[in-house]
Amino acid sequence: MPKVVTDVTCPFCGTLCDDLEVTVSDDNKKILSVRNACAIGAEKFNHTSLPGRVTRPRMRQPDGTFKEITYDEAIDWTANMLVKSKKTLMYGWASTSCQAMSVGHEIAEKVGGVVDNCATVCHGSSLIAIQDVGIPSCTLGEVKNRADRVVFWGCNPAHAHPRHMSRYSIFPRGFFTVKGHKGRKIYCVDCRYTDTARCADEFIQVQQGHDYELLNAFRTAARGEALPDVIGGVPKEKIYQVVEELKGGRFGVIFFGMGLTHTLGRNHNIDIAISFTRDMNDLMKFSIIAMRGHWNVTGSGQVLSWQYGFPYAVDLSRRSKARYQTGETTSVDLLVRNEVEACFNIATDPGAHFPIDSVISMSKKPTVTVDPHINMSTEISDIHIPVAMVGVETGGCAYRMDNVPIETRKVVDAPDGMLTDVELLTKINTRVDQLMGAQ
Amino acid sequence: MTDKITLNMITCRTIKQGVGMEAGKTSQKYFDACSIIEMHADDFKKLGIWKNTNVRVTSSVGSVIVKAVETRQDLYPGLCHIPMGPWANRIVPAYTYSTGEPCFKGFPVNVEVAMNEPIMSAVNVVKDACGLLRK
Amino acid sequence: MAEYLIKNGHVFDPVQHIKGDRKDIAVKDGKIVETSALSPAAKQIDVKGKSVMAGAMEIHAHVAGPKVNLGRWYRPEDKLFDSHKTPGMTRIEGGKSIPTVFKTGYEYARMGYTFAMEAAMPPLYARHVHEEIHDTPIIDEAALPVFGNNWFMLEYLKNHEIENNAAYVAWTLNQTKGYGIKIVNPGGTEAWAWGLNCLSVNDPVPYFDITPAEIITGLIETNEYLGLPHSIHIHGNNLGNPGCYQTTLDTLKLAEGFKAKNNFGRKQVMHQTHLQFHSYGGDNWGNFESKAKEVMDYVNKQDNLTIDTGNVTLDETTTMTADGPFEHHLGGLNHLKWANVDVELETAAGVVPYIYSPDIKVCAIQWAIGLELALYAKDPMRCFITTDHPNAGPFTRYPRVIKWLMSKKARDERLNTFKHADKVIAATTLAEIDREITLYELAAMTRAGPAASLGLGKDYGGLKPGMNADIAIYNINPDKMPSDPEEIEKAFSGVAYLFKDGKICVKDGTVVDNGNKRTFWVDVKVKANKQVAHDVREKFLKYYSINEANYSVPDSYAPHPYVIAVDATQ
Amino acid sequence: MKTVTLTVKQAPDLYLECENITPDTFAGKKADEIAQLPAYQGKEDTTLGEYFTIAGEAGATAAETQIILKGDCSKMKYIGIKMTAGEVIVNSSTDMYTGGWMKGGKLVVKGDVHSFCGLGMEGGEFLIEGNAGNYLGASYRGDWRGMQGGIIRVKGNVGSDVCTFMNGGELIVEGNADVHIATHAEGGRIVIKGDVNRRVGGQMVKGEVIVFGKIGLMMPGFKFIKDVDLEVDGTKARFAEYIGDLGERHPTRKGEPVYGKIFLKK
Repeated sequence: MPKVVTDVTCPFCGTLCDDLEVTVSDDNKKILSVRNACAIGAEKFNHTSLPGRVTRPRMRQPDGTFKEITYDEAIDWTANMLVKSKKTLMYGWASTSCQAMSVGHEIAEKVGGVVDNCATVCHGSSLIAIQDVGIPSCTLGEVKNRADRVVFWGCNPAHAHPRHMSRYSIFPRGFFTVKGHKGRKIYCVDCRYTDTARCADEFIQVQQGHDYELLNAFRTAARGEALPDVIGGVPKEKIYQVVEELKGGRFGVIFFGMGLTHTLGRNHNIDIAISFTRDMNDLMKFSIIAMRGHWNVTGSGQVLSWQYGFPYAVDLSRRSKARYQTGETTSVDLLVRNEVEACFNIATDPGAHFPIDSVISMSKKPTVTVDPHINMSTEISDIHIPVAMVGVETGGCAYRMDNVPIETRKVVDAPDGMLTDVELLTKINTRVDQLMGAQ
Repeated sequence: MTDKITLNMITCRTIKQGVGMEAGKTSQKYFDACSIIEMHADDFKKLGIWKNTNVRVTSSVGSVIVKAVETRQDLYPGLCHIPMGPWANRIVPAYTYSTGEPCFKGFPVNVEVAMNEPIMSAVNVVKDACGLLRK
Repeated sequence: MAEYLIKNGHVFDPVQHIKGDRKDIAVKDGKIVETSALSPAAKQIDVKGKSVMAGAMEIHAHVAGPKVNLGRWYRPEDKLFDSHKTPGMTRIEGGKSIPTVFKTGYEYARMGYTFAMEAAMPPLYARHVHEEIHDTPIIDEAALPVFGNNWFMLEYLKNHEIENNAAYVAWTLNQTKGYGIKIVNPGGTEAWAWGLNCLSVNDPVPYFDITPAEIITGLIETNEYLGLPHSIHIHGNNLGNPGCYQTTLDTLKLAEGFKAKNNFGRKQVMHQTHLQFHSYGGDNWGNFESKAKEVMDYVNKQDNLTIDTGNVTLDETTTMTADGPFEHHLGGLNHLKWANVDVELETAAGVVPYIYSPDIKVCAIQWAIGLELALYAKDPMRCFITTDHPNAGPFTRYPRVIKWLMSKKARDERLNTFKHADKVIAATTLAEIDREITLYELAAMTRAGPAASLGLGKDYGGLKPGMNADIAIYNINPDKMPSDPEEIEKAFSGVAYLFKDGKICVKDGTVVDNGNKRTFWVDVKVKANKQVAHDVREKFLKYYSINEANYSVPDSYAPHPYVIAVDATQ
Repeated sequence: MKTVTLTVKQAPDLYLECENITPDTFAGKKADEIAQLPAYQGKEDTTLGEYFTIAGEAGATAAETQIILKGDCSKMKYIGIKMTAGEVIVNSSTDMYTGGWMKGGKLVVKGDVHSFCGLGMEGGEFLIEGNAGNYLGASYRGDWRGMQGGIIRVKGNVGSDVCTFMNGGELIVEGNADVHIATHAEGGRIVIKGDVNRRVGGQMVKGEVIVFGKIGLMMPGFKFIKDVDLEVDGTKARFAEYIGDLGERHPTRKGEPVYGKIFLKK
């Protein structure tokens, strides 16, 4: 008799939808169907039962092929690598539970690791900006219940956060927003006419790489100062018009994404967007929210912060102190500068998502990748250790893009004999203790 | 009409890329979603090619063969897009301006026709660059 | 479990009215016992010439949760050159004004603290608060959910539905593993969701058509209806503004006529927190002055009130509060980075770094006010020492605050060397106060008092046989009080011994055991209430951004709970 | 003044953390004591003696101590950090944090310096004969206290984010600069003899930026006021004066708002 698991949290993006209904076979082994999820979320749940899943650790052979090894062999090899290396990049963490992160940090503190998460190539710029100028923000429920001016700047939820617009930002009816979409004015600022732009009342096409100038113009216009005729491809009349319309609202919100974090200026683009938001709070209520990508990258930032005080790129290599400097202790810089001796990847795929020069650097170092599935990183690693999928085959805490903590649920059993991240890391930690005790 | 044009490259998420990623990095879905370059119709004309033609995209750090396609998410002429993934990252400069964040969006690339050159699989794009590909 | 006989120490215990007499303390199975109950195997520890007190209890600090952590990570500069690890069993510690969880636990323990109350838990973020509490070593902790701007409460109290409000509070305490009722800027924070505020107890709350006064009295009634261990714990309206002491008196007066009803020995119905921020006179920063005397005169004669001080320590620190509009105001004054988070249906929070400079008149006056409050307190069992960590200064400065309170010489030295000493002296009464807090009074202000106010007086805050064996032993000899005040600060910075649940966790200022930290929370039983159950379901369906089933904090987040059961069904 | 000479004997596998190479730490020490000073490479705790041959001895105080570094120091971090007096001369390039939080004395690097050099500098003189990386004279992440005082001179080019959150002191760049100059500045003076890419004075509250070459694109928040004649670093010339950032808050002096200024050579 198949059973339905309700209130399931989706382990894909930072929207962390928690209303999924998953039907599983009575033996708890197979997912039969998924309701309420977006196309990507559904695919993630279906992935568990795809053929050809690797269920045991594999070690790369001299001829480039992989040979199955036992978990114990993999754990021993990994522990030895960590203990030997003077400085190890321990990257990823965005697709695992906060509980697993804690164990990982304990290991890093012993072996002198640099713990970095996906923010480093995603919203790291946003975190830097917040460190420079703070951030007036709110939970997504506030947007649903109050927002009447919504700006999507350099983000494309229609593709990256598919249910964001229906759950929080454009369509839902809330306590003070009974008219739903009709009661809101939606703006989209982007260099492309994205599918999100299609949902907006107003599309402002900015020349790629000119967001900083355009936001500076928004701030200048908000203070009633003069502007040049065209800024970043946008005529000044349009800027004055939009600023006035925004001021006409009661509760405004800016959602921004990698269109700002990845382009020229990086953190400065967000910094000035936050400064604009701060300005607007002298006139009305205004918030700004980063569209965080991985479902638990925010959680990694939270755990690192309460344990060490920094949200990512935490350098524990001295073992006596925690340090942080983006541009120095961030993964891409560490790899390109060859400032680490070994790499430990977990719950993300730098091989696919890092620029090639840093991937090449990684491929030349002892590397272990922990991931439920084969990916680009596993293929350039010395060892691939498969684990149960967090949020599907095991539970744990996760943090939404607005930092709201939500529990992910176990809906099916992992293939027989597979370890969870927590179990694996705990075993590696124990082995590290043995090896270091022996020294 | 010319055999090589210089464009401004951005690499972004797409829903197909997301679905493909969850279907598996070695899946056909992922290959189809990410081994492409989206360009404006005018740039197709400039290059004198039809859509779905293979092109070589070259940046300061390397080059990659992808399939040129049109997109409903309109770009302006001179702007092009490869969905984030191994093909895009084969040409993304790693320079971070000391922020940790590489140049994923906004770097110059040359695009030239490569009609008969094959597109590598995701794994091979990476292995090839790392010198791990056994030819 | 090990037995100990702590011999020859000078014991200070308001619970038993012991004022420094030489007395032996016996410890067995985590409890304090009669010396006769010890077996011959008991370890003997001679603490001759030292002072023995119960473990200190922090009644109000921001040590765990979303805004604390935001303060941590958005201030990397707070850790610059301030991250270290002491060899041994401890983890890396860091953070000057907002220590990491590891440093938080260790520092409290080194100073002789065994309990800390997280002062503001947004229910929606309860899981986060408990994750941090879980990772904080040694000390016991609890957290107060904020209710003063909560939509359920606003709607129930608008119609004076105490029973429904009580059922909702009980449900929330249970869902969030919370300890009691915290109120921050009642109504003002909901107003802030529209960029507005409530600056007096009579300003109407936008849309909800209720006043702060009605919220406060309604929550007092709710609290006593349920008979919770702690009274309502309030940070009132109009915090931090010149002339705010009037609003403070208006707020305190609301407690008149209410009697405490509970089975925990608690006598008060209202705890007014960080009173320093609420005791300002004048009507601008120019004529800003102390009204500590006026406020304490009222507190002294109203014995259904307790207060804590919120002492300014004159450091660079990080302010953080659920008083969203205040932080916006502060960010406008010092132009430093302003962070704000509005939390759907419940509350908000703001964070802004702040430098209390001895060269700035207002900061120096704030420093004096905090000390005046404690020195004017007639009943040390109703006045507790805090820094509203990290708002008025980091809790790690308690030894310094204690030095100023115990030594007129020390505080006069400080007072007279301010850049604007004359103006500061003119705007305060500190210079005229000769009182020096005694070790016995200190034990009341930091142990027995807070314990009683939290309804924990039966087991905590004293050294009576049967009580929990949380014991702090300091290198300070009441018979030979040091002439150099710095010696006082030194003595309270690192205990000679800290016993937690009968285990030695700190010895000579060094952490030797991570103890077995526990999470305190209050489990209230109320009559089944269909109305509230319906309202909860409806608000989650329509207005919350997460499902009701994903709201509660699972038991795994508090693996070592100390659950206080309250039966309010009668 | 006494001189200590450090000659690199082996290059570190990774990067060497040399926060102890400052006149303040060396003061009063003999060569063998200096050789015992800790240096770090990841979790490897080592000593300066492992990586340098050390000759000569330090003076009694920092002010009486001169340090000369020979050999390739391009993988050495933190040289001259927090120095308050004395002299450090590096005959090669150096890595990150060179001269960070410097308070006094003189620091000369004959080659290039990497990023985060002169971070939060409070005083003293810092001369870079080659090029400088990013965040020169800026603040540490999250801090609003960038360069406070002292002078930095760069003979070559500088990278991006130069003097972010600058509050005082002076930076002179004889070559070109990349993006984001004087962002969030609330004081201080920056002179750039060459060209600047873009984004000069974004979110600037107070302070001066003087550019001899071209600015790729002027921020929309800056407004032309008038032409002025100035003498800058020995050159007399006519400059166009701009005020801004008009999108940013500004303090007032005697009721008049105070702006950041850009002077662009005509």
